[in-house]
Amino acid sequence: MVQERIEAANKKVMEIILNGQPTLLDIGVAEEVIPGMTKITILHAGPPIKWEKMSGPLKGAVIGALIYEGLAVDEKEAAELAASGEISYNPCHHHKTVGPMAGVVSASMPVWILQNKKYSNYSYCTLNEGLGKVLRYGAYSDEVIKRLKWMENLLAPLLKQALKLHGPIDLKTMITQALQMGDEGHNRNRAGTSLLIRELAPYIIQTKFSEKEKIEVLKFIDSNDHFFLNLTMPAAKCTMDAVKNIEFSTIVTVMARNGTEFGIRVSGLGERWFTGPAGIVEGLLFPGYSAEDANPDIGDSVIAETVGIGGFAMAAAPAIVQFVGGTAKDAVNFTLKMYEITAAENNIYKIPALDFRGTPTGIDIRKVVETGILPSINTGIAHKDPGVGQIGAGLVKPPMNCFEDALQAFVEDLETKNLV
Amino acid sequence: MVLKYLIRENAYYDSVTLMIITREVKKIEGVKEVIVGVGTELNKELAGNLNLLTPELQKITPNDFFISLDSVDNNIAKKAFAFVDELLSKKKAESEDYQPSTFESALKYMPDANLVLISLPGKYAAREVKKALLNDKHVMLFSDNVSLEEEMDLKNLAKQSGLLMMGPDCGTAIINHISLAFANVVRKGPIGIVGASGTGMQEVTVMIDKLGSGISQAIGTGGRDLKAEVGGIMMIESIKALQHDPLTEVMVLISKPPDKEVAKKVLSILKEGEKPSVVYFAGGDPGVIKEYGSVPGLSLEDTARKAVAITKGMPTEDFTGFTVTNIDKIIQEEAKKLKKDQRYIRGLYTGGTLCDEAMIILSALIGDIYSNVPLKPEGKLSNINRSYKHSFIDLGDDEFTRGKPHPMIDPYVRQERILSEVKDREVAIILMDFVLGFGSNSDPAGEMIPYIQKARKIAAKDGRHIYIISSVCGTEADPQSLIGQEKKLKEEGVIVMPSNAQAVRLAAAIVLSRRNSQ
Amino acid sequence: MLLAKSVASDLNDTLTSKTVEGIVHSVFDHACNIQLDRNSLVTLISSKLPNYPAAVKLDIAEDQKLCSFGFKVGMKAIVNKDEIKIPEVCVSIKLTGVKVWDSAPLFLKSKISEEMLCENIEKIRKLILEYGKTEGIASILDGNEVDNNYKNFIINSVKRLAKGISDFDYKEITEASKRLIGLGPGLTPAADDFLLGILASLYYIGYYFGNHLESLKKIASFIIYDLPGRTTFISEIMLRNGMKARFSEPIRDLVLVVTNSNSINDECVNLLNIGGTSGSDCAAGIVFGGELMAKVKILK
Amino acid sequence: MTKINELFQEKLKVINMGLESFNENLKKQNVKTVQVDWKPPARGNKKMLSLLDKLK
Repeated sequence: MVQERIEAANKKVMEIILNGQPTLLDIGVAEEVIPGMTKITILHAGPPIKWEKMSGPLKGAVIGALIYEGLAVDEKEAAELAASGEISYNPCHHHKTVGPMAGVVSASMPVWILQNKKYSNYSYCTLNEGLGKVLRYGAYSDEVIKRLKWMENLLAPLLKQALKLHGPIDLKTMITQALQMGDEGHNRNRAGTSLLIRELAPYIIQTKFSEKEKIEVLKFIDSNDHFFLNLTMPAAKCTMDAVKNIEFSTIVTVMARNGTEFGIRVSGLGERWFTGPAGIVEGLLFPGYSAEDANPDIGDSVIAETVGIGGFAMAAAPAIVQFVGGTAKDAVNFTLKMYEITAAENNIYKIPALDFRGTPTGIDIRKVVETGILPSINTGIAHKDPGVGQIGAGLVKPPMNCFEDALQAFVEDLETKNLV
Repeated sequence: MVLKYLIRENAYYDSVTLMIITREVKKIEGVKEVIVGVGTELNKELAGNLNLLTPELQKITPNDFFISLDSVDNNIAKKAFAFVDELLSKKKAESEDYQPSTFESALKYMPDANLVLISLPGKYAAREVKKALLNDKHVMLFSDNVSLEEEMDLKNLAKQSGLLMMGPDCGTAIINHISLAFANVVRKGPIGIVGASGTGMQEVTVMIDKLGSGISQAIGTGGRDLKAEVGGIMMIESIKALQHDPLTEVMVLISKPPDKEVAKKVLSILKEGEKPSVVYFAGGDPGVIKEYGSVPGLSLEDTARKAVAITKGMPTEDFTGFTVTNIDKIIQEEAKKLKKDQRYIRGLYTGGTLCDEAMIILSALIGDIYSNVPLKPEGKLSNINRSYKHSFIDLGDDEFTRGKPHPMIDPYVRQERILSEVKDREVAIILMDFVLGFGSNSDPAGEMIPYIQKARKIAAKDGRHIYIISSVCGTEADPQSLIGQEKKLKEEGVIVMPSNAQAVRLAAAIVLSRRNSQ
Repeated sequence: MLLAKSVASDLNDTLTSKTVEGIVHSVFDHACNIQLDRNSLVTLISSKLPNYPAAVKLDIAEDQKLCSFGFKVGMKAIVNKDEIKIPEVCVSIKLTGVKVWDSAPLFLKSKISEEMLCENIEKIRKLILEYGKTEGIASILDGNEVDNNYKNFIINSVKRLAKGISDFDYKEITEASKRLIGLGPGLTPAADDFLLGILASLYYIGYYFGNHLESLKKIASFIIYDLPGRTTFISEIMLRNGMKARFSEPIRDLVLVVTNSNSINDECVNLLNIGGTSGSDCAAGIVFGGELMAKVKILK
Repeated sequence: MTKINELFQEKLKVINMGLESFNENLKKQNVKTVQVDWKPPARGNKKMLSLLDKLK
């Protein structure tokens, strides 16, 4: 009996996920558009965490955000404020938001505004800052703050105008195309970024900004292959939020890490987090860094895998198989393995190397626990000290206990309902 | 200037590879000149002209490959050779096929699979067998440690669905001429076999092949099928299938002595089918077999001979002798070489049914036999690691294999055992089986030979001569090749008999001849 | 368990009703040589390769490589006219009823003019220098002096060989070819491929000019007179077959069109694509031998 | 005709669960196979297995 209920619920969930229509609408200011956002709110990646427990990159990003907001003048003051209890820390996921790496969002930051057209729910994400010393890796030096200000004052207003001229952008189609051009949507975003520039360039030209400013903006986007990641993520978020509380479903709706803990949420269990220690990413480190420099797994970007791309679409991105230490065939096998723990094959996201088979979509906690196969996540590696930045990229797996605990909670929930 | 060379004997590379090597090595900074090729006279002469010849290179033949290079220093040469090595040994990464994680997932990759071969740990096996049967797949269950209850459930389920469920503990089957798990490569032919024992089926199929005939199918049932509880479910279903199989003309059944009622049931079904049949119930009563119109087999070899005789329309005569000529002379001469104390035979077997067969034949000829798997309870060895009088050890029995590979795969246990047996002054003969075929060790004879030599030395130190008598259960088409294995043994002075039964009889004859002469 | 697509007709002599043992001599992606004794060989080739003497073409997928069957150097092979078995890897190749590829020479009455023939040879020369691989000895055709160790080493011997053939001087021929056999890298050294090309021209273009097969055969046997021990086993067999006017499909196709057609492009490119430098070296031999025969015409 | 007799008419196609050497041997005989990369369900965790069973 209970099995049929679960299957029916999961079927419904998968329908909603596959029917999702993530669409880019606009750019706004966090405080004005993100629900529940205040001047003293700091959103961060992953499950809830206290200041004391935060890892280096997340602490650095918080300090940077406080300086950026003018709530503190320097690191020392910011750190004191951060620890004072006056700041309200909240997971992005509690605010329809997602953020890469540290994922820090503060009141005056510009954010992308997306909507799942099919189910009318919204999602938000900051604009990608580029590579090197950036806030999302915990850097807070003057140049970081300066760039954030530039983004607030030029990048965001200009793109907002261009978007207005262009009208809403169907991101699902764009992600689909990117997957067929060698992106997997998490560690490789070069195709997606290119597609976005191609779409927006004619409208950027038409904005009322100066030639020099337009060039600056286009160059900025062009210099950063991951620019599109900050659109893939909220696209996944608004797709998954549409199923965030469907009774009896065993499908994972959120996976996220805060640099200390990895957490998941399951559709049938609503907004509860199931957490375990964040893992160490295995992969290629940039020259000059060793495994000891690496921070545990961090960021909301794993929402990509939750919706069936990223590591799950590894077979689409042979260009980055060296991150998983192997051949194109290894990449294919990575993706094939994920079909073992997912509920459906994507109807839109397809992989050329697998004869356009849909990506494995919808992680079922029952299958994860039964097979012992954990989701494979593609991700960047942050330096453990604030402000150093990205030191590599590779592959990580969530801790098994998240899924086991969730399964136990799921059964207990059914027990209280006298269903098992 | 440093002159360095590299020689690979009997190595051949295609010219594409060599072209790339020449081109790439020349590109290395500091390499002055290089020559790559096979060691023909002219290539060596050319090397000489280029000042790239060394005395060592002078000696190579056209079957050898060489590279010689002149570089500014040792490091450059080292670097160049490391690079050549890499180019030559570059294996195209054998891309591994995807392996699905569960039976359900495997089904997606092969929905039209018709057989599932399961060798998982016993406690998990039943669950997977059930899934396979429910999905309409035939099953061969190699695993043991499956409970009798589970076996009954699974076999009943299989019977209801009309499916084969071979096992648990089914080590051998040949279905549609494909060897499954441990089985030999034997000819196609008119004889269909149903067997409850692995090496028993191997010996019979091999003997049939040696006699120039072949088999249609060889279906394993697992050792417990003919127990009262299971009631011969799979044997009966398999007999029925072979009775309907147009390619099967003669049927052969192999099993330990079954439960009496089950035996009657099985034999009566065999009778109904009207195909001629030979039945070997190891050590069982031949009377009941005859009663139901089947021909009883006296040994595995005899069973095979009778089955082949039937296919040729010849009379089925009991065979209890030798096919080797001059056997009496051998027996007498060999017996003379034994010392006064040397009285006993020690059987070191990897095949359980072969060990059983040996004890059955031998106990009728020379009396009590001790074993870890005795025919009668009083023959049980108190310590399985220490032989006593005539002892026969089934080294594949649970007590020896717990946590270790089967001796048909890893000969370690037998290697050790032969050394301890030979220290016993009363030992005259050591009997061994060598089982070939898929699944078995790739060179069972070769693995034993160093230990046979050691054993011989130990005995020789004591002034004793030890007889080692063996039979090789295999065919020329087996991966290990029968002739090669037999040759290796013969070269070591091991007496190789054409069947286990004959090997056992020879051992008995030598011991008896010695007894009589004293 | 495996089927053959075709079997070279010359294997009739090698594979008889008597079962003999051989060993795997060498294994490549698309070919596996089985040595039977000092003088005979069976080559298993994938369906991708053209037919050639002593070869059994297997009926396997085009891209399936022979190493995928697990063949390893030194494995035992058991062969007779019905079957080739490599028991260690459980491969058995059935030969009964398989199509025979006739490796015997195919001399056709030609209709093309001498002029056309010379033009054809000239075309091949150009194709080799343009598309061929000249790391072997094919560059001998370009007339330049230095630049290639092999070329410098053989240039005099080649000239001597030419003179020997035109003078029908068997001593000169054997001496010169002795200075060529076995030179160069690879399983079939470059100069051997070159000699094979010369043999092909000798027979086919020699036949065009009306030479007696007997005298052509005589020259051929002089060319390989001092063969044993001078080169690799595989190459030795190849040259022996060449002496009997048995050539692989692409070589035979090319010399046939040279003497019978005005379009030689496809056949020439096919040959150039064989092996690393083998095809180019052999084609160079065809050009060299062709020019020589066109000059000498009738051997005295 | 029973399913067993039908099997005798077909080409063997095998799903192999367990010893990979069996799979290799089948491949050597040109049998189409799928090897299952089998692990004990729920990594052998009895508590998890009982939870999973409750959902069935």
